[in-house]
Amino acid sequence: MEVSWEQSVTDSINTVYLLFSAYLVFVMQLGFAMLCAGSVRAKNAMNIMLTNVVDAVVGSISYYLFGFAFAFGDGSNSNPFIGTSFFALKDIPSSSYDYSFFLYQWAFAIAVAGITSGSIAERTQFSAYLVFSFFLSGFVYPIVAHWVWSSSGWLSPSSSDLLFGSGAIDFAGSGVVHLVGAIAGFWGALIEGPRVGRFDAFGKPVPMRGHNATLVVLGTFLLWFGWFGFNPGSFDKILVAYPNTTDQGNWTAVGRTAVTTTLAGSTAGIITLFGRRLLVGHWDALDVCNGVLGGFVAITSGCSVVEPWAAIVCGFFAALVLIGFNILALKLSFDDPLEATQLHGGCGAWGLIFTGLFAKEEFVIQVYNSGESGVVRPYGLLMGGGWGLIGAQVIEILMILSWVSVTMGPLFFALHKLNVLRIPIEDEVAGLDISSHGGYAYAGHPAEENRPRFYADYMRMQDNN
Amino acid sequence: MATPTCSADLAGLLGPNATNAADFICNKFTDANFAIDTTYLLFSAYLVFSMQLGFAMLCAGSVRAKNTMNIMLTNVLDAAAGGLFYYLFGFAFAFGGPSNGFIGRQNFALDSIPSSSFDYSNFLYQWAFAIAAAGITSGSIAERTQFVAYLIYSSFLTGFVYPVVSHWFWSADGWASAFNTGDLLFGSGVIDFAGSGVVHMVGGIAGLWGALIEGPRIGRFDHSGRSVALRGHSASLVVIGTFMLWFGWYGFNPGSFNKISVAYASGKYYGQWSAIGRTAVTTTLAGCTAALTTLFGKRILSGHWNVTDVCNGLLGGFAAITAGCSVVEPWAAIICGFVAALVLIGCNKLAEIVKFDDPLEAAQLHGGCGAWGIIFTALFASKKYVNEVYGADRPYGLFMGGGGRLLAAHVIQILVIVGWVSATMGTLFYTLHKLKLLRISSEDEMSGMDLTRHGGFAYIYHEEDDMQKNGIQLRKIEPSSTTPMSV
Amino acid sequence: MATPTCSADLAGLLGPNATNAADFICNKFTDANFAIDTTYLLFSAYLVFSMQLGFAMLCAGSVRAKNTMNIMLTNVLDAAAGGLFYYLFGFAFAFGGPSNGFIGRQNFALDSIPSSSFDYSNFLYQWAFAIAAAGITSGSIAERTQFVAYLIYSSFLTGFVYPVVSHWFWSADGWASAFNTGDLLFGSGVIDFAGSGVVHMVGGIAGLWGALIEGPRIGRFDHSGRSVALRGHSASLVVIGTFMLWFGWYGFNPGSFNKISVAYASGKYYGQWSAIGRTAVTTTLAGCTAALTTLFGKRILSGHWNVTDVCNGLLGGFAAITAGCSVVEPWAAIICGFVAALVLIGCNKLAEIVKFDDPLEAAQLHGGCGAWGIIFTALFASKKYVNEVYGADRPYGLFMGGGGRLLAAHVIQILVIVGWVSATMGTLFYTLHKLKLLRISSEDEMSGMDLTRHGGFAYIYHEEDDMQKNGIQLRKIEPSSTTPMSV
Repeated sequence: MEVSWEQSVTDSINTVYLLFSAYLVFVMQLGFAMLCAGSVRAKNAMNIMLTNVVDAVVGSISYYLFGFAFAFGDGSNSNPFIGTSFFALKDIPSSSYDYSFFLYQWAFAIAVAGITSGSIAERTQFSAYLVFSFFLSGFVYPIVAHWVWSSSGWLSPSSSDLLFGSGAIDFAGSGVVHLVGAIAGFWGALIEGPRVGRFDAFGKPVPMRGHNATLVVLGTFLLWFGWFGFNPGSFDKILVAYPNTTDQGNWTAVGRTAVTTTLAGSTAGIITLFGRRLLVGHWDALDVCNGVLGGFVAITSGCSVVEPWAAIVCGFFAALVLIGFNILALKLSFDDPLEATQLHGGCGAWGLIFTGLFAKEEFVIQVYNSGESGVVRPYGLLMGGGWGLIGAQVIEILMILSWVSVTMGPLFFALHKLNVLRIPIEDEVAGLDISSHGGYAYAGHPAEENRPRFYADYMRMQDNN
Repeated sequence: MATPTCSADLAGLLGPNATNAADFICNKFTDANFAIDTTYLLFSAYLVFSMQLGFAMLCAGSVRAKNTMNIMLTNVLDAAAGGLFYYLFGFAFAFGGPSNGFIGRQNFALDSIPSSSFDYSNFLYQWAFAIAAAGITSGSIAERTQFVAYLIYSSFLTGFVYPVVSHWFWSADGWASAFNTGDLLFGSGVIDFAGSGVVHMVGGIAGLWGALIEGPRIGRFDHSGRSVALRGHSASLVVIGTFMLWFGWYGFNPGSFNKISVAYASGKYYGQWSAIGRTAVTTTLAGCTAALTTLFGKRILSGHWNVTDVCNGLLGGFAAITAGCSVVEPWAAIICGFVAALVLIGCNKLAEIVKFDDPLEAAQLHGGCGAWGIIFTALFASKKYVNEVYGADRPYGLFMGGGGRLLAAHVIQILVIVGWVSATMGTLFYTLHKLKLLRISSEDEMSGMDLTRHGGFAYIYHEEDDMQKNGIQLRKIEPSSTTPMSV
Repeated sequence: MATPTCSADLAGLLGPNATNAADFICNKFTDANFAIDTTYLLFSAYLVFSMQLGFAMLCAGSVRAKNTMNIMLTNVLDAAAGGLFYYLFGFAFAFGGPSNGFIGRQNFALDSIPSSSFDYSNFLYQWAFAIAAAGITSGSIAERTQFVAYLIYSSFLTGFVYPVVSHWFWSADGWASAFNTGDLLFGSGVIDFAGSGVVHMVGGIAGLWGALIEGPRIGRFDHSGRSVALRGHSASLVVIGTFMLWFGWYGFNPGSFNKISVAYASGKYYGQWSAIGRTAVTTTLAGCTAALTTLFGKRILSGHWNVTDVCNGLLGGFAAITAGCSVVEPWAAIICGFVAALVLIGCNKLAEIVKFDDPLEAAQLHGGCGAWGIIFTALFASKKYVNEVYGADRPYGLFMGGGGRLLAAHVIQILVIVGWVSATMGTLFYTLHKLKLLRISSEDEMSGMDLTRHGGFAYIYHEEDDMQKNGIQLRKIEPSSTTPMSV
């Protein structure tokens, strides 16, 4: 009686917590859509929003059919590289995974493709987009998730034999989610080359501002809102009491995670504000938005195992990393309309290093051994926890870099060779909305005579010339 | 949550002289369960409420800029007026028991709430549903309806028509309700879990009559009868709206369980919490399949990838799965979504042929897909899940070998809803039409209701616009109205 | 949640040799309760945070296009800077106990948190409140304030002024707090449940001084002194903002209970969960009534149905009910909303007469309706609910027969808040004004701050704009800049 009551209450509390966290993470998809839509030019708004809707849609089908199985299908015959059971949710719910867990992981999977779609915005054929989105969220991402998050993954901090006795601590996915999405975007943007007119004849960068800053801010706030599900939600369970503490348990750690997340993002936003003020001389809202997101990306890996003050350090450097990478990208005339590569890649990598430096022993044991006494784990280097953790973190970065490069790189290159990657130049100038999406996103914005207003007009123009 | 049995059982285990201890412990259990269930229900209600924002943005983006203020005002008022009317008598009509099978008659103005059966959180949750129904209808008659007419039908719908339907199918006294303790319709009752029929079909049919009686917008079909697309003014708002609705649907479908801490077999990892997770999964899959089907279907039909169509397809899938979300397998949800997309495309083609103009396709989407969803449930409801959710030994899906009684009940449901809503809302709209209160004058329609009724346009990107109000400004706000395309 | 008593009682019931069993069982209860309460509090905090998005969109939509970037930046910074300052000392000033009645002085930078009284989730929840206060003020001084001035007052408000007020009325040490374990003000303490005074009046009064010292925007009142409406550039954004605020208010008011698993009488269906549901209902009803009243009131006054007015009315109703949401009956909430709408309309008329220009009506809305809400609570607080929420034998509403002591305490609260905020923020704004740091130059104001301070306008709907960057193109971004009005 006693036990069964405890079971049902525990399960229902944890499910409530996990489900609503999953819903919050899902909101991030809306955030991405608005962020992207606002950051591109009006003539491509429909295209980018469609890609974001299709992320969620394609992602859910592929993740249901095999993505979840690749990532967490560590049934009887589990191997450290790839999962092999639970295809199409067969045998779910099991004692280890319930439907709510699948929903939560699905919300993560669709976020990855959302990151990449930003990097290759405004110049990619929609069919190419469909291909890579399916491949990324259905295969490339789940494999990485299996390595780091599944109990049988070879990098996982909760597996039986830990890498360097530690395993990589990537709590909510600075590497698994953000770095993966960013590297994929990097290859895409690199192979496609910059947008027409992004760099003038002398290679000087020409700013291309998005068409609607309000949408960018809307998107940023929604992402912030969703991040409260992304980071604290990754505990999966809230009703886990820590032994030999009074009144403490996962509920404490969950709250702390939300606080570190907030502080990192806030610090990064403020640093970016003043940094950009010094560099460009005006207060730019869009830079602040990117800064805030950079801070979140960086803290995502360590949010559960660092002190709040460390989160401020994390955010501070994340802002500098972001600014640095953006300058670098301009020097190399690398064009990423949403700075997704710099933001999710650079700050994501920094976040993994940061965790290796600042993870606190007590918190690590609480999170990964639910606070058992007598457990010894490596923790942050600067906290005196030795090299085991930072080593594992570096390994994770390198592995993600190479794995995504060898999978997504060739894919984009193949698409490029088949001429299905980039749109023809006249379509790019005219805008994707008119050429492939049947009209502009905004009816009733000032119409120039030389400009088609509907798909039919566009076809007529195409025939004329 | 079975308190008496709990303390009885526990007393049995603890020994004869521990009855008080047993009571003490079991009361603690009950308290915790109440807290969990209320937390769950309240946050679900908040999510459902956020669908109102979704409707507002979807409508705003799908109409022309000159009518944005009007449509958004109607959506805000749905929520506001709905709150008052549903508080005063809507909830009483719907759930006020004990009552007859047709309409409830207790708990007016939340009298004697909280009771053992209903708490404030239940009211809040049901209110969020009620305003959703009115939100659906306002889309169908957008851009050409007088505001007064809107106020009248909206209060009538939320205050009377919808509550009566929900009483039939959801309250314990309803004549077709699956929770009916007395005699179940065909020994089965209608399984309309979250309201494909109760909410979406009601809203859709009401919109159908409204749009039918008003006739199409000026310029929607040219003199030769060819249909002319009057595109909405902002796809971004449509996408915001769609995602917010998707977000809210996670409160709409899984939330309809009302309680989460219900163990199906004591001490197992499998319980109502799993069923709730499964409901969220089926919802997601149905919507996604429908969206993909629409994406490719429209690509084939119209030759381009259209985001607004995909959004509508997505919502169609959701509207369809709503009835059966809790009692079907995930793979069945994929079938549901696929057919829903085809139904939607078909209904839209049909609407064009019969020159029926619904600016948001609300009648086709919520009416058509809602009806399909009800049928789908009767076909694919799985035995295991029906027993878990609704109690043992019920008829279940035809294709799952459960016989035709569920299907019969569901056909009855569709007919009854169509009949009831037509009889009430149809008459209402017709009367308003006869009283010349329904449709605005063609001049107002040409120049846009925002200017003529709502004191100005929704957008001002020009400095001088708010200085004078005249014809020149019309072109500034809506430049497309100078082009033949959209007039 | 009283753990020791739990195990003591249970041991008593189970017999002498069952102490360990009792402890074991009760610890399980405690863990479950912690988990439930934290889940509830955290998600409420997230909802309150989403109000920041609401403020941003509301502000953005209510200003002219040329100042959108500026106002949105201020809203993002409210959240960001607020997070840092509230972490470093704001929370310590507000809740750091043990301390004196005026200001807290423990827990700087979350030192020694979690403690038995505060967990991280409490901090997060309070942070979300703090940034809301700053968000209110930024609306009042929109479109004409230097960004530096904004940075200064914002950090001062979130870091010092607001925390001190919240310490007075919410912390266990506050001299006017209803939780004060020592001597209660008038034996009652102030019942400002979710902060009509602490949050809304503080923000509103601060905005009042800012807007007063800066003076109206250029062109707001013409030379003959007639008021000229400077309408916001996008009603859609206003509606988004309003709905997001409404959504967030469900975290703001019901969330202020902090704990949900508190049984008023163990084993009954009625407990804190019901009170929380009731709070959500009263909140909804007050807002809805205020919205409807404003709709018809404005229709009579101005002759058209205006959506932005309805949105403001709605928010006014929420701001008013915030103080009493947990201790009044639903029917009283309707009265509250009705009067709040009249208060708002009155304040707006007054503001026009005295030529006070507040682009978002924030001072009128949050100041005026907030003050009314405090009075309202003192009039209608019901005995039963006050005892349940704040403990037995408290004075309650005057009209409910509870005597005048509560009213006296609340009048004191209003005076004290007005005095404190005026003394601090008023002085601050005046100093900034004297230092020429407050208001931007009239050229900047004419051409819009986005162009002069934030590197470009928020909207680009023209193709060639992003091709070149030069003087000609500036005119293209903002067509109005070809007209003398805005150059």
